[in-house]
Amino acid sequence: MRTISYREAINEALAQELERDESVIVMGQDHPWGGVLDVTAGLFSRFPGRVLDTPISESAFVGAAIGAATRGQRPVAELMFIDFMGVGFDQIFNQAAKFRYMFGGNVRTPVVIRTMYGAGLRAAAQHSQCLYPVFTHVPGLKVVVPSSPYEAKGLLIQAIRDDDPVIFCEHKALYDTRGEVPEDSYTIPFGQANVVRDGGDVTIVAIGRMVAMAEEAAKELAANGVEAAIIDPRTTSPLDTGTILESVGNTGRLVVVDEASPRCNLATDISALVAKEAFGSLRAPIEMVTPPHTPVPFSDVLEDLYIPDAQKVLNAAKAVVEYRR
Amino acid sequence: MRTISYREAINEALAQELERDESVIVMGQDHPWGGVLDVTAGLFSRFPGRVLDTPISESAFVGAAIGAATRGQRPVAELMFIDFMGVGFDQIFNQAAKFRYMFGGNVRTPVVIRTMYGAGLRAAAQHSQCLYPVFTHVPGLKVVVPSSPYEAKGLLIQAIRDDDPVIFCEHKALYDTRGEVPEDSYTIPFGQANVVRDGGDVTIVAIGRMVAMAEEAAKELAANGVEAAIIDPRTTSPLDTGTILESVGNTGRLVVVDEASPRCNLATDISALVAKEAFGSLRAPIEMVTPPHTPVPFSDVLEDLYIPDAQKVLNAAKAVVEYRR
Amino acid sequence: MTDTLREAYRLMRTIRAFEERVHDEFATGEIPGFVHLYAGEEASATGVCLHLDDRDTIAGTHRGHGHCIAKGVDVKAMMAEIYGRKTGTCHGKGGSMHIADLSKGMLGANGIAGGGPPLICGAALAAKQQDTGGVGVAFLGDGAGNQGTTLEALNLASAWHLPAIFVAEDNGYAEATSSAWSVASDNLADRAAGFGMPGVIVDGFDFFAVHEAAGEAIGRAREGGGPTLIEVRFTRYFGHFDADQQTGRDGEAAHENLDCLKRFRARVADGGEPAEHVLDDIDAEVAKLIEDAVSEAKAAPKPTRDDLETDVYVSY
Amino acid sequence: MTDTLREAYRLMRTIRAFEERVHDEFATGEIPGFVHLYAGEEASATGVCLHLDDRDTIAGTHRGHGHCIAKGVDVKAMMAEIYGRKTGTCHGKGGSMHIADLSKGMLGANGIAGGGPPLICGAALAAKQQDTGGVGVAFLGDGAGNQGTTLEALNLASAWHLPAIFVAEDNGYAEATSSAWSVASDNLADRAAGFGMPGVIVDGFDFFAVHEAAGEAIGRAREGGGPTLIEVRFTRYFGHFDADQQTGRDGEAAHENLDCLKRFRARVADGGEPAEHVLDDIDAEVAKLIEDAVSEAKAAPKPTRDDLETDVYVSY
Ligand SMILES: Cc1ncc(C[n+]2csc(CCOP(=O)(O)OP(=O)(O)O)c2C)c(N)n1
Ligand SMILES: Cc1ncc(C[n+]2csc(CCOP(=O)(O)OP(=O)(O)O)c2C)c(N)n1
Ligand SMILES: [Mg+2]
Ligand SMILES: [Mg+2]
Repeated sequence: MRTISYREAINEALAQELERDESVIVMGQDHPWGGVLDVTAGLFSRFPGRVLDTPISESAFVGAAIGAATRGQRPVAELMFIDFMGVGFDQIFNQAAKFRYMFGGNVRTPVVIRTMYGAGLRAAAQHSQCLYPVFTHVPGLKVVVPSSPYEAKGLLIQAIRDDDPVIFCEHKALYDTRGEVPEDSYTIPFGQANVVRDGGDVTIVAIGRMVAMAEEAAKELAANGVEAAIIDPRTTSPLDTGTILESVGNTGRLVVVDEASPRCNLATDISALVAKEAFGSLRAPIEMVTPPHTPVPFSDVLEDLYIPDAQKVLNAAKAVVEYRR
Repeated sequence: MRTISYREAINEALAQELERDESVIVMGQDHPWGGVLDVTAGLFSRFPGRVLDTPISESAFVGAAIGAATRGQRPVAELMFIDFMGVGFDQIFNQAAKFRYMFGGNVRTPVVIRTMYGAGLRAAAQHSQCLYPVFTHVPGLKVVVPSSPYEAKGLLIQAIRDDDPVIFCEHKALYDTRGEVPEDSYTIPFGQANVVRDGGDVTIVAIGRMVAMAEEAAKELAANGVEAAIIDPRTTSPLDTGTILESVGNTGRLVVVDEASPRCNLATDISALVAKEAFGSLRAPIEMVTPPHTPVPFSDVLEDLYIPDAQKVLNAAKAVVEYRR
Repeated sequence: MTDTLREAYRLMRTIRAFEERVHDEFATGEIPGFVHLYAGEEASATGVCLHLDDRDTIAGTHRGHGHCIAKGVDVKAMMAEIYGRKTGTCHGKGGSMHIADLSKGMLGANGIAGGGPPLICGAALAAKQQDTGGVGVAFLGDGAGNQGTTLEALNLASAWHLPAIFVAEDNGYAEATSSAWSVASDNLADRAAGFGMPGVIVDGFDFFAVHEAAGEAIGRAREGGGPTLIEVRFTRYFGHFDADQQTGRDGEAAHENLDCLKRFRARVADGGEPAEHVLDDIDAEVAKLIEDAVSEAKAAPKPTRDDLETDVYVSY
Repeated sequence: MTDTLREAYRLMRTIRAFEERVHDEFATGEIPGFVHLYAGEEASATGVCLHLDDRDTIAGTHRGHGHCIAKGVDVKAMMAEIYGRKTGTCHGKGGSMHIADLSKGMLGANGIAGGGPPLICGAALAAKQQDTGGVGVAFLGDGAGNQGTTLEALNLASAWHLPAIFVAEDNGYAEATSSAWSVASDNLADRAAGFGMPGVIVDGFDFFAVHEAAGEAIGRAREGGGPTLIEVRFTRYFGHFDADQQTGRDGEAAHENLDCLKRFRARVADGGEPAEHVLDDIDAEVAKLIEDAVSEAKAAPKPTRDDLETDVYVSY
């Protein structure tokens, strides 16, 4: 199969949906010029009038996407960096997320908010955050964190066709990652984890870019005779709890790898789920591999220390595998 | 000792600090008239020029409080409802929270953001949220959730004297709750949990207003011969992990009661902590008592079902106490 | 025109009667939560919404009952919603501050000051994309006129050249804080120029003035002429939320002299149409409607445990 | 005055030389992350900051090197910061977009468009509370002029009657989006009236024009006359961030004709003071300073594992 980048996969998903469904519109800063990292390149001229530039007014244009979604459009708005949520969050969490419940079910808000997250580009504290735990916390939102080009395309097409508000979190350090992606349109359903790797000794749940770290660690583990199952939830809300619990049922051991800040994040969320629902099968403490409780540092030395890497995943996996009461 | 309300305790803390320290200033909507629920009553006329009214411009005035904090003031700004964070969050999490780290330690930002949280007043989806998990997630913020008038006064005075940005979360359904409060000024250090009740059979960690629910449940449990320890963390960031782990070390059983939405909240955070650090002593699944993953409903019937209550805490505690592998 | 006038009177009277009754009922303690009453401001919602039809969308404020009624939301379902009943517009899940009916083009009252204007940019954008000739109208208070979401929306509406109208209802206060202080310019309408759109000021007790200004703005928007900011001025009747300290209530005198219904009656008496007895009949019909709305609401079932976790998502 | 002119030239030359060198060094790949260059806009930061002293606070933008230098932040420490070194202004934790030095009254460059204006309301408030006669100055780009945080701050500064100055640097673009499109009014300064303050427009390549307008606004603010919005206009030299597609670069011609340094030299040549050789000496001093700054930065140690978790809180 042909190989394309994560960036191209997203661009293709947008193009195919713009093509397929007239109600899809796309908006964001600099969109006539492909946006800040070229993700929407070419769409502006290819779909006249349906790809909109916006002022630096996140509340207004994200809110506009939401309002338009209630009136028959399927807007895809880009919050350039997820770090900018602070100037547009009300429209997302108090409006879009709550409409359906507050209005007694009498509305659909099929809006997608695409946004870049994650560390690794030396972009420092205000341009490197994960923050998907904040969106996951909010009832009424769906949250997608694709780990590969294949996931990115299928999940974005699903997001656009989905009738609920979706936060679509793209890791900026993955844009150049390449992978096999079908040319035809396809969807990946929400709430269905991908079992990246099977294994009976330890379960590693990893989010977004962390899936790659887990895979690297798993290779190393396998070389040492330890077979790790790797689960990529793909969507953090809804979360495929069944697949996680089933795997822990087999392995009795869990490591959760989350690039987000450590307090009240997905690592704690998934640990807590397992500590409640699969306690009987647990044979070791649940390890969490996360960054420290600090902002993201600028310096390359510090940022490299900050981000969870394969070595840290490996250490955590070893610790739970070797654990004896 | 004299008995005053939670509202009065907060008012008194503000008044005493305004009196003691010239650099303290207080601001918020309607402050000349005591603010929306009379919490700041009387301060405007008693401290001329130091209690400021604000327009409905949360980014601007919360940001101003933060800016003033870097320039020698100790501002206390009121975000009337915590639900309004969506229109002022950037200044809190990207500015105040990150200054010290981004600037290499060369700044202090002693700002307090007082804010009302919680359900129970039939105020519906946009005026009843907890959201302290979101602030707890952010490195650089301290988060305080006082459960009683005594805690409210001592923690607020500490917050004002503290050199870091503090989010001070007042439960709106507690304002009329009365309790013993010393007249003199005192502080309660951050990161020190209050052991509300000792007990060797099960540990219940409860946040804010949920402490009262836990106490009710504990009475019932005691009547049945089960002694519950109740831990009120008082601050969710920093979190007193030692007291929690020690208690679970004794009881081997944990219930966490959190009024916040269930995903990536404090219940998951504390569960995960224990599943990692005290796995060896755990003798039962960790139960979490939280609302469902829905916005807060308006109808009294639904809101009462939504909020965790003593009965639910009791059921959870019974389940973990009766658990057999 | 007589039809329009009859309809105008009926809407204003319905809003007034609805709000006065909610005021009384709230005092009994049976209505949960908070209610913010629109009484006194009827001419604004009515004068604007009479120009609107199915293509158009409005967003209300926390003081939203009037906007809903003027846009045609069912009055009985509204009352049931305020009582938190299953028969309510939102099945009891929203309450006074969140009444919405998308099928009527009402995108919701809003608990967030400044919540509506961005959304209405979206409704206007949808109308433009679908080429329906529809418009979006955002109502907002003077206090909400200082919220960044509102100010951004004004600029976006101009930049995108949207068929959007912003109706700033300046009743003199945001809670107890006066707009004379909080709005740093003399008038909210002065902000329009900074966002590249016309700004006009009208007397909010004068239905005819509002109706005319709104007609012009909406007409221009429908024809592709872009957004307008209309500042509607009045004095608040009741306190901020019902049963509060009534700060901002400028005395009974205001009630006497500054009343869109009285002014309307005086004005149409001069013209002779609609006849007084027609208006009296409307009063009676409305009184009955409100009476029925309250008794039906009180008799209606409340939601049950089964309703708690539904309607969060379309699918999950 | 000659002193002021010498200082003005020195600052502008320092900024220019700093930015041109960062541009070259960035191309080598040794500087991590992104840099946004202020070259071409020197007259703005310089013309404003020359009026400021220790009582005063400024907030910069993502394009913040010039603001820092003009407010007296140590150039060598800045360069080290851009290289992510432990000797940097922020010990390598902040980087180009977060250089700050509170001891110099520099409250930080800012990665958030519109991040600074609210903060500067606070700095101005503190100066007012402490009665120091100090002012706060927020720099912002044309794009950031559409951000709600900025617009709210304008209103708050007026409502509180703060000694605050908002310097809107309109370089024609926000990334690739033109201000002619994104700012719906003709000029950002047109927004001032809607927030109850004076608004003026000055030529950003003319140090003297900026200096005069800023002097007036800052003087008024110090005397309790409230805030001002100053729009400073220029054409951008480089692309948005260094090494991008260079959209918005209006050709080499702009560089030739629209240059505050060249204009400054031409103007003072007419007056005879400072003499040309004095300016040439400054050029040489600055060149050496920048050379040293770069070599010291490159030689400086990087932070280590011990630095990762420090400086999050004062105490925790
Ligand atoms: C963002 C936000 N801040 C504060 C509030 C609390 N609040 C509710 S209504 C209100 C006053 C609104 O004043 P105005 O916009 O003039 O409307 P009015 O009540 O006068 O109709 C305030 C401050 C809110 N709902 N939303
Ligand atoms: C709230 C926010 N939205 C978007 C961005 C991304 N961004 C960084 S700089 C920039 C353009 C800023 O334009 P302008 O304010 O005119 O400043 P200039 O770069 O021209 O100096 C944008 C959109 C941001 N940093 N913050
Ligand atoms: Mg008002
Ligand atoms: Mg610009």
